[in-house]
Amino acid sequence: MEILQYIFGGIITFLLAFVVGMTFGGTRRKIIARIQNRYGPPIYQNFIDAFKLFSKTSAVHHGAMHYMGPAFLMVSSVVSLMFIPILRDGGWFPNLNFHGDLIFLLYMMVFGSLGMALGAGQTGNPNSAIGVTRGLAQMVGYEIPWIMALVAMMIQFHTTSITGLMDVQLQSGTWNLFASPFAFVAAILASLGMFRYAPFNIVGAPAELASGPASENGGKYLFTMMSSHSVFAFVKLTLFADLFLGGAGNLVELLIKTFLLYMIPVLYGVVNPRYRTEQAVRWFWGWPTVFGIIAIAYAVWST
Amino acid sequence: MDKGKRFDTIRARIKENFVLSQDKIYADKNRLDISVSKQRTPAILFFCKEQLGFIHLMHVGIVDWIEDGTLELVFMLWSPTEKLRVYIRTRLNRENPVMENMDMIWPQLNTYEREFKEMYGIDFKGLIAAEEFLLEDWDGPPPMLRDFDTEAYAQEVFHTRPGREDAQDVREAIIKRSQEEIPDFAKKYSRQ
Amino acid sequence: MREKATTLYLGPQHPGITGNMMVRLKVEGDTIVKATTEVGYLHRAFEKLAEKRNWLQTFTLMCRFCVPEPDPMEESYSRAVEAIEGRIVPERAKYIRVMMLELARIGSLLLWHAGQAGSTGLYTVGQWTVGDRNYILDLFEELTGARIYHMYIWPGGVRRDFPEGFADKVLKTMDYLEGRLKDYDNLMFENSIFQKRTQGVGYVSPKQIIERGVVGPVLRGAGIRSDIRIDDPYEVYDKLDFKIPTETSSDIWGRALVRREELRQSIRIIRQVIEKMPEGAIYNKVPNPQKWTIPPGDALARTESSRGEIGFYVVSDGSNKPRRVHLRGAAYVHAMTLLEDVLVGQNISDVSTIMNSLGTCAPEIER
Amino acid sequence: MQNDSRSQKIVDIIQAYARRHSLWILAYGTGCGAIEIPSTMTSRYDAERLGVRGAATPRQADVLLITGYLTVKTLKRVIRVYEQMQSPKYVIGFGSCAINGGMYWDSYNTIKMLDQYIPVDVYISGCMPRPEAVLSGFGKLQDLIKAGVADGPKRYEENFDWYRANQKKIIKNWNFADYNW
Repeated sequence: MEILQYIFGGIITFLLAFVVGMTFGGTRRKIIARIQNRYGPPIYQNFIDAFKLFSKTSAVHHGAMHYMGPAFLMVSSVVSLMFIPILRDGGWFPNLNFHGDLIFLLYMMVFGSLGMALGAGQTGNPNSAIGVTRGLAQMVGYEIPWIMALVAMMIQFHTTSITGLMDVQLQSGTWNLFASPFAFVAAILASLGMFRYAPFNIVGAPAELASGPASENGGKYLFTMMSSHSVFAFVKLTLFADLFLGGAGNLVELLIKTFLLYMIPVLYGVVNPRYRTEQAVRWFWGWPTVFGIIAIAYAVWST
Repeated sequence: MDKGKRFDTIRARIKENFVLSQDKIYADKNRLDISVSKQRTPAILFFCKEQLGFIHLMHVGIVDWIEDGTLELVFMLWSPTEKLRVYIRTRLNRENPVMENMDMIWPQLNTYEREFKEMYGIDFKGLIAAEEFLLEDWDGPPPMLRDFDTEAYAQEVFHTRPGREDAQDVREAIIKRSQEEIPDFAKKYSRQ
Repeated sequence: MREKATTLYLGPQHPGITGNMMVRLKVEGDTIVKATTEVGYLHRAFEKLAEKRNWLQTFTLMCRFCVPEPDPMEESYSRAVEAIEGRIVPERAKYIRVMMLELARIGSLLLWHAGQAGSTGLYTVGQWTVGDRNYILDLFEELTGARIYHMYIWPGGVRRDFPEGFADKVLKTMDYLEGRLKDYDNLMFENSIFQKRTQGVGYVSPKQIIERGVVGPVLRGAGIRSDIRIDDPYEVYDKLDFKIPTETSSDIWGRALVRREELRQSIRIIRQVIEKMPEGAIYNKVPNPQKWTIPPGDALARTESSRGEIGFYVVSDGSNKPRRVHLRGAAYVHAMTLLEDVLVGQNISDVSTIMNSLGTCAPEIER
Repeated sequence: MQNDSRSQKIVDIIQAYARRHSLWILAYGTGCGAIEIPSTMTSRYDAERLGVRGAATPRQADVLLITGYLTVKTLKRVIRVYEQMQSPKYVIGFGSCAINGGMYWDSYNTIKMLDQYIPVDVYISGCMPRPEAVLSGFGKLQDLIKAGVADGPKRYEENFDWYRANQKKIIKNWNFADYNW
């Protein structure tokens, strides 16, 4: 019976992530429109777009890897989702966590991009290929502060499990945001790159590369990419809420916390142009990495 | 110093070095017109650019004088320091237009030469550029020559939407088709 | 060790290209080793069609050469025709023309803000400026009846006088725009990332300037104070007080600053024009267009558009149709030989930014 | 399944709703009409509230806007782009020069009738069409999608030989991939 619970819970988790991710995306479009003096599309616009993309024909293909690219992306998103504790006490959301799942997650979050890289490479479109190399370069940039932040947390609290980190916050009564502020800053700065909004939207930069790795993907491929991006956004936001804001006791708390976290990259992105690739990497190896080093030093010092 | 005198000195300096077939100063239009043979054109352009300070090539005009059987090239130069214009005119034989490549004087001439080659069929000796500039897979005569009839070509090649025949009498056609009255204000423009 | 060069086709269908043209790039890694401009996607043979039209019919073709800023085209053609014919333009018409040209410059510069910021990924500026550009187009619409193609400045003067209360509306719009300029500064020019993206990129050397016939803001961005409005004044520009901004860095940033200041100067000019505008006739009437012949002759009229100098070479053979109308736009060199030169050694991220900065306008090349 | 046709009907209704409220236009300014597209997309007219937004590549786009005249050279690219787009796809002809050649009626390098070469769903007249006209054109396209008559790809497939013959008449050097979807 446990396995059935896991399966149903998994489906519910996925649906929740999909709906929340899509709605956040729609809200982002609305907010951006309002900043740009426009009325903006309805908040549910992303659902319409997704359904339309799903109902388009996808008659073109460029070989097996082209099919697999978006699928890799989706698998990576869903698997990461399964290892994130949605709520503090589980409820009907399954949680496949184990000791060391934070390290596993680090790998899992990269996996999708690598799969997409293979898929985009096969399309033969030079824009895709260049977009992929840019994406990997940028990943090298933001992974360093991100890993540093997580390592600092691991050192500080002697655990490599997400639930362990959440328990620490519950027991001590303070959020890790205050317990290890430098790790939080480093992680948030790295998250700007993870979300790939401006100034770090160098992968699919429209004025430079059409839409980068997605150039040859229309219809159902684009639908898969779009929904996996939405799910992945939810994964990242929930992970941040779990690690630094003490997790969430109920869904409303979760939505508020994740939405506030989501606004950081969104609002920073609206008013900024795009970096060049090497500028982006240099930026990540600047202050975010410095904060990461400080975070590790602070962690070592405080234990 | 007034413009007429400055033009006189410029003309004198050019005449020291070159034989001009014709020259005229239009002081009111702020310009000096010089006609030269096509063999001397590159040299005189170079002289004007390097010696007289006419460093800015404003425009290269080309006119098809089909009655005389010539193509006229007009190089319009501008001196930013003296704020004067010099027009250098040269005529090519329309039947077999050949000219020397001049894009080492001003590299921007390269674009002009490509265009003239395609549109007027002028053969610039030594021009290095892609074969096609504006037209793709064009197999007719150079289209900007005056004896190329664009309307006949368009009628022959393209589908035209029927309905343009009555364009001469739009109001009458509308009345016939829809029995609408011509509004009062429009009546005075009607052909009836 | 040399990497194998990839060919990258930027355009004609590409969100980053300025208009319908193509740049073929040979790329090694992220660096461009060779760039070739390919045009011809917009060749409509205007100059051929003009052979079949009479002088006034030709005038409706002329404004369609370059769509962001059609008024300098009308102005150049009209002035060339007037120069051949010796037609005198009433004083009030001259002031109205200057106002139109400056309004067109503002509209075009606002569009340039959108392009320059949008090519670096800052879309908010584009949304704001293009939105504000509508106020300029509203003025055009009230005065001429059309938003984009006005066909307003025609040989002999202008087509209509001001409607009632129009001057106040212009001044009010200028006040509004001046207030908005601070917002653009905050978002665009004071943004450190925008500065990083533009400074030192797209350098045009002094040698290229002479050889390629560079004009307009690109020339002024290289520190050369050159502007047709001052050098070869037309209409009433010699009676107006305005500055020609220059910068010395000769990169995208320098040109951006030049254009930023030009927007302010244009607002200043419009205020002066409204103030100084005399009463009187606006139009020196031409005869029946079918019978309107112009004596033989030729003229080149140059006008300073927001991209730089544009010249119309008009030749008349004494008939009621022009013998030859020949346009030379700024983009004729900027987008061809100069762009091909400047792009070499640049990063592919910057192609669109450089093209916007040089003011490439494909229809001007192809006509 | 028993009620297959009924469930299909529901799916069709949702599909038509999604398709008409999510029109992604291809970023290809083929002519001078492209100048009014920025105005249409920005604050005063804001087409995004109707679900209209730009798409960067043909594979992702639904609507091909032919903004004005098409020269022969561009026509070749437009056909190629149109064939790369995934159905359902729609074409909006924009401006009088797309309808009947407009002021370029005797030009040797522009086509006069767009619907001879690719199937057109909506024409917007004017030179330039104002942003209001563009929005109304999109509204018309939405109505056509709702009525189920915006079936460009079907018409293209059915009259494929006729379209190809017209295209080949103008485009002399024919080096296209086959249209097989």
